[in-house]
Amino acid sequence: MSENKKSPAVQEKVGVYVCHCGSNIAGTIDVQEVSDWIADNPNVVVARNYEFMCSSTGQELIENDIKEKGLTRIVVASCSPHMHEKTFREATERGGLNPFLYEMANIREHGSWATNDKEAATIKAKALVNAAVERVVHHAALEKIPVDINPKTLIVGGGIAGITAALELAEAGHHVYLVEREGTIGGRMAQIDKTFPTLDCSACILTPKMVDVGQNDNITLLSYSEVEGVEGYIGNFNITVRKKARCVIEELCTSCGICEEKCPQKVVDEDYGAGISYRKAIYRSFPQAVPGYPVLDKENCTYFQTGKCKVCEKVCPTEAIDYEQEDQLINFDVGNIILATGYDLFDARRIPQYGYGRLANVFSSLEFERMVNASGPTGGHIVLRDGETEPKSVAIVHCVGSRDQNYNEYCSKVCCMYSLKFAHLVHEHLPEAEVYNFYIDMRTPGKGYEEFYHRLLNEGTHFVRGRVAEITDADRQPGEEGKLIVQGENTLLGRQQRTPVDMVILSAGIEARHDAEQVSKLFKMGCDYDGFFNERHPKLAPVATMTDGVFIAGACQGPKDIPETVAQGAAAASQVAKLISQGTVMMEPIRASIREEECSGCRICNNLCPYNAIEFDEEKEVSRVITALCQGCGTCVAACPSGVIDGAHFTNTQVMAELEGILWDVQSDVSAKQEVL
Amino acid sequence: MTDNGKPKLAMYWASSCGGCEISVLNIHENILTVDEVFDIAFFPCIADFKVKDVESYPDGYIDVCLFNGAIRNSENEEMAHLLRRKSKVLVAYGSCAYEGCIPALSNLTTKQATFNKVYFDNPSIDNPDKVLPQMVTEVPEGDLTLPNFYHTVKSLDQVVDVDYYLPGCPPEPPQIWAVLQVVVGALTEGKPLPPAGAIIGAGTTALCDECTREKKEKAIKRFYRPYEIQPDPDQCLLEQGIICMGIATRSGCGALCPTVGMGCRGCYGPPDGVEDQGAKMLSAIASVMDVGHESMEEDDLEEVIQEAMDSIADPIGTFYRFSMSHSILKRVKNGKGDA
Amino acid sequence: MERITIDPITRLEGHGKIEIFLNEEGNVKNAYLQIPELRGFEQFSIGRPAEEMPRITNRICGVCPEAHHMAATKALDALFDIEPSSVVKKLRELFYSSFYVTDHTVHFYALGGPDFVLGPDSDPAQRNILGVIHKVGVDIGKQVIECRKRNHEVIQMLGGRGVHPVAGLPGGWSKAMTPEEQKVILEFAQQNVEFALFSLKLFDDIVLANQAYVDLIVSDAFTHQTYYMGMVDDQNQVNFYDGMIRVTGPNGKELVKYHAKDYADHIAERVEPWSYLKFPYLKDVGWNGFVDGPDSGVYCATPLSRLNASDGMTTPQAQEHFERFYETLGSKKTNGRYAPVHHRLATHWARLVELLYAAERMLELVQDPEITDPNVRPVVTSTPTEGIGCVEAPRGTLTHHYKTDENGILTDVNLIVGTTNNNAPIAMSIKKAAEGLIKNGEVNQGLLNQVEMAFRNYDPCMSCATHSLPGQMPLEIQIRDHAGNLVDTLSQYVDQP
Amino acid sequence: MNDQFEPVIVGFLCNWCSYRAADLAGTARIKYAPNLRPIRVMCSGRVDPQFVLQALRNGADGVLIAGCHPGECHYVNGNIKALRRFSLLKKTLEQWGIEPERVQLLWASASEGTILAAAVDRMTEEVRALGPLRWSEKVLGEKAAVQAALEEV
Repeated sequence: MSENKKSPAVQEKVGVYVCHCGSNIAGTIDVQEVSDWIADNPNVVVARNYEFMCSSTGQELIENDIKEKGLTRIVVASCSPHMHEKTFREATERGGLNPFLYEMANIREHGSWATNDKEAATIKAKALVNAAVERVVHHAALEKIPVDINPKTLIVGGGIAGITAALELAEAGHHVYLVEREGTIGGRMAQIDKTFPTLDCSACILTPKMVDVGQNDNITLLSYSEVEGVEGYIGNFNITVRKKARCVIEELCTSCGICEEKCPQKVVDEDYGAGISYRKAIYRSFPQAVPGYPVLDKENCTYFQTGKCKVCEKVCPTEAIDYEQEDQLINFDVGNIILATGYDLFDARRIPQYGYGRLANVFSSLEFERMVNASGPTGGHIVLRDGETEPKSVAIVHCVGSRDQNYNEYCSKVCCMYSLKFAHLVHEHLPEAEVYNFYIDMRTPGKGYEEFYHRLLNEGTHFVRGRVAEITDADRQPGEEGKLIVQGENTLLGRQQRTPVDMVILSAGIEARHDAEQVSKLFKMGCDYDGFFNERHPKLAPVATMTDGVFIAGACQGPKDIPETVAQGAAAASQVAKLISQGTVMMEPIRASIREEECSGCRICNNLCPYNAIEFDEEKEVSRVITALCQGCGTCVAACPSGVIDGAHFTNTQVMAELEGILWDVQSDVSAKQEVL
Repeated sequence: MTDNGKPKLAMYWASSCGGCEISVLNIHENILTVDEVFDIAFFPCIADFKVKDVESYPDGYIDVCLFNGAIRNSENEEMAHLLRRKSKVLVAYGSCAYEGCIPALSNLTTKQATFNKVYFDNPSIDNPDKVLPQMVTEVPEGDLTLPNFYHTVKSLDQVVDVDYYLPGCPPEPPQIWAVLQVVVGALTEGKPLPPAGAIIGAGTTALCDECTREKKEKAIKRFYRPYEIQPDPDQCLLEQGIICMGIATRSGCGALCPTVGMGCRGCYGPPDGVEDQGAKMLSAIASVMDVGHESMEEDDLEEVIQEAMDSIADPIGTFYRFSMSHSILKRVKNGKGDA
Repeated sequence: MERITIDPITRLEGHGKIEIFLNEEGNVKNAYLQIPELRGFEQFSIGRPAEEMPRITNRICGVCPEAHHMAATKALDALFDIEPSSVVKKLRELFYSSFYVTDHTVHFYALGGPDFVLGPDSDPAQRNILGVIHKVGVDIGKQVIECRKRNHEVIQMLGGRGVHPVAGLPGGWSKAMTPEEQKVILEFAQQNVEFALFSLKLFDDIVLANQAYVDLIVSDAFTHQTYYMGMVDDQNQVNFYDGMIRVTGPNGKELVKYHAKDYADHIAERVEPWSYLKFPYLKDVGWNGFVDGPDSGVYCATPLSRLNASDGMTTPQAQEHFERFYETLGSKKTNGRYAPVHHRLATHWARLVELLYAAERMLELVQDPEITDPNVRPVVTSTPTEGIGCVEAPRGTLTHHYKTDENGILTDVNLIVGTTNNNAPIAMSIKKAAEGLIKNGEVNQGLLNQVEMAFRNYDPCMSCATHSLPGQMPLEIQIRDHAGNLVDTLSQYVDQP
Repeated sequence: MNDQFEPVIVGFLCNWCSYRAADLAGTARIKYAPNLRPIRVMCSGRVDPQFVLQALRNGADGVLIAGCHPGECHYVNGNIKALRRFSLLKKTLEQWGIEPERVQLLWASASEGTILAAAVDRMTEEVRALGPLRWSEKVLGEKAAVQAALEEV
């Protein structure tokens, strides 16, 4: 019969334990009064109050009463369930009861600590305790749900975070599918010349790891690929990946590079080359690319555009070129997923007054990274757009797009440090040049970071404190002709300042990937305001997400430098390794379930579930909950117009009973029959 | 009265429209069978017993009483008590007795407002002396009395205990006939009756179970009044933005209204799992309205959602069209229903 | 003073209660008809979307929900200022005609019939539908049931539901008629015509062939000279679905002919403290209390009234019987119109003439070439304001009047329901019948049924409650002495049916 | 307590944000009106309108539904469904004749103890100003009927 209508008050033997918590509770609430009062509730057989219920003696009270008085339900009135629910569930279990036959009344955080009015606090405490008693009577014994874990893992993103995680797991002997959108792994780190503060060569430390990935038998590397489908749940995900056609037969390609060399079509390299260098129509982003075989860029390939050319086919010694090649859909199962999708760089064009894209010699940080890189277009020489003139003065502007109400309020965390690195590199390459760093606050938390800052102070960098208002080529006074004038307030001197320079570098901030939201939908997890993926807990679960079996690592969760990113990659890997070694996980039984025989198949609930945990059985024309996918939010329970979805541990009956109990003092004595005149 | 051993049947109407009696007539030739099997003990439609006769019966004399109509005034309530006393099995027959039905829409307004509208404030009234009907009127020849018109319309089970509920406005003849056969089976062959308090002559699931329209996942941008669009003849009306109470309504009628392109209004009451039909209908359709996204600014979010909800013309009068008396709140705080 | 209470308490919902007061000599001093029922649709409909009214107001009456459904739907046409297409009008009228057939059939055979078929003085235990069946034969009873059955089938087919239809929309109808349905309905319509002719024949054989009945019909106890109201087409011929409202006087002259939207200029309603039901009268004449004659605004809206107010019927066979009706009752024809018949009991006969008209009309419409046109649900974009819808319900002219805000939410509702029109005449008829029968405190058994007949010929539908199958107002008269002690009880009830 | 009217407000607090906000308010010893009686639900999306009506029916003078800010729901968008329902519920409550101040929706993240406390104080005063609701006596009870009778002309 109706799950809503209150079931006849089943006679249960409830034990109620009111905690003093020293004076934390007892100082405000008359605990004696409360326990005496609740003792009169027909379902209550024992009501005690005790100094510290969470103490071992307190817990033993519960265990003994269950054994000796045959209690069937337990209520503890103490602190927040987020504090001690686990504690008392375990005590209940030790006593021999199912842990879910227990309910907590939060009379400390929500009671004694929230008011000084003792009388009111005591009335409220009675309400909360009574509510817990009325509720617990309707509790059902619940068992946690075991789920087997498939030992394979999907890692999305081949940057340093993904690479680290992949190697950690692979070296532990677990199979990994590493999916990378671009033609090669390496990510942002591969674009960087030197890393702060140690200034060791980025490529030198990254490429060995890339090679390891390429060679590890436990890693299936799917480059130039994107995840298209994610079905299933922790331990049992089914993944569909689109392997885009690169028009190169990987089995045949020897990565000799002749095709790339002979290809007549030059293309501006917008991605890896930050738009200041060229590549061919068939290319590898950089010589050390992993995998080594190139990608044919159809938009720019002469053959695909005009039907003529086919040079690459002709020159390929192993006939590895295949113009007819088509996208492949690859399907496989994994038990866990690590997302390491990285970040986008803030596009400085969005700040017109900084003139990027309009004033030739305003450079983005990435452009500069590529320029100073020995393997970059200028072979590491720092020159103006004309490609030859060396700047005599360089301004480096911090916080471009960061810490700014108009763009991103947050601090991108790495800009100060790489700006200092830039300053250092300018000094190194152009000892004569003047370098100005325009900063708001200098943020250098991290091992050796502050020291690096001091090093720069000694290298003669001019540090100007204040946000740059405008960068212009409109000269007003002598010495400004032909220069870029960086204008802004020097907050230390407290005056407006115009600084004429030859070159400006904008230290752009870090932003979430433009498609982060679609990705989060695909993997059924949440994004925060700024589009970065939500971690399960900001302190205690930084790489887990609300979706069991899905983890995040690196800058996709928020701005990070390389060390943190690597740490998270490893952390995510160890979380996954833990699950793999457990073999199975026990999931909270707080889940929804549909009474199929009563389901009308109206399909209201079908697309309410953010985890796609509700499927529709076309045969029977009823909806069904995939228990392991369900996270227990209860949205479908509240929505079901037939009331045939039960939310375990939060059933309508339980909540309605709680309501009845919590309003004990304002319930009307007018019975339904006499009430309506 | 003589007793020929046949089971005693009574059917009575309180505040109703007579449609329930018509629904019984609409079992057509089967009405003759009913006349054979049962001994009519009280049935304004078929026999001429009077309340006096009923009063003279011993308690529990009537085997089955089909009580239809809501409790609108003091006389309705007196009759409910009398028939409860005299009947072994009392059935709340039809939506009025079960849950208030259309008469209970009166709980959206007040007795005062009703009198005011009917007797003072309407285009054709001629009542210069502001005369109102009185419970007792002294005419030259003596006193004339009228029953007390209640402030709030009640369902039968709000004044007496009810054994079974037979929903529908009115119940559909095939269902009635099915129920009568069960009763006959129980009375003549001792077959078991349904458990006390059961809802009989209807399904347990929601109407969609019976509706032949094609149902997909629901994502509704806005709602339309039935005259604003020409609905697709085969697709679920709700999905097309036409309010249909089918999702929150007990099956049993055969989805008659949706079949002719009109949304269900819920006359069979809520399905088993639901206490308050209106609240559940509200919850369901609000949930599937495809407006507002978590990435929006909070103010814009509230605005677009409110806008979409405003496309629902009269939530309370639609969602509680038949179930007002059985709703959790039962009536509006004085006179706000027409707000 | 003695007091007689005729309280068909078994008709609680909207039932009529009759109080008769006798003077010292035991003659009738006064009689009151009380309607102790009110449901307040006019008030609780406010705030509802106007388009819901066809589905709300049909709950006023479960016996003639089709009438309310139709009046409400027509009010929506006016409210949204949209003229229904001809196919929509035809579909609605076809639906409505089928309803008329079943409704008039039930009344004649179940309510009015027994009085004549079995006679006013026959054993009350027999004087019901079953008695009729025994008297005229089971197969006829089956025919009556069949007639109801097939027409309710049509009502469900076209209206969506057998009771409380739902298909009405502003300017439209939610469901078109399929060719398959047309075939079925055609057959039904033919059967209806045969059945109507058969019923008229039956009336001839059993009633008109019996001089006693004819005398009773024309007797003074059952005669009132009042105004008559009915809906007529542009030829002044009877129409149930649409037309102008025509009112003719006791002398047969047309008092006024107005468009339904002007009803408030011609009709006003009185309130009496001893009844929940209001008493309408003709403004053009004025209210002079419960009296008849040309100076009293009391009017009557029944099958008899509709015939009296019209010049004839549009269908051939119905027209024949129309003429026969007046000729037989000795009405003179002057410049194209018959003088009105004032004998209330003739209403039963008039009802059968209407039955035939409805059946013939149904047959015409179902054969109409465009009747199966699927385009019956127009999209309405106009802004609603105010609308009045009117049809002839079997029990009298039915008027729905709505006002809304620009969103079509009702702000004002007024309803003048069929039977309400006849509230005053019914009270008068009862009093007259009582006066004619109660002499010097002597109350005989015949009084009961004859007072009842005075009541019943109106086929009163106070919420249709008195519209019962065997058609008996279960009456009881308690005679009390001055002290109010019960000295005698007369009841027409018997212990077993 | 003194004799001023103390409204009873039922609060449906989501497990992840607003319930923790209330925990935080307590931990931070922020004092606020003791009139709120919290009920924990996993998500504001679990709040069935039947709960709200039942709370009012059972004698509550007000109901507060509190959840995570849009975009921060731990179940992605349960709070959006809560908002949708609340918007329609608001329309309906107006028709029930229940003042909007009596049923309110609040976004409070786990870190917004002060915001939650302030909202409870504010709502308590608003409901206090409206006076008791106490549905079964004042609307359905005999008093109500007598009141209605008195209103008659």
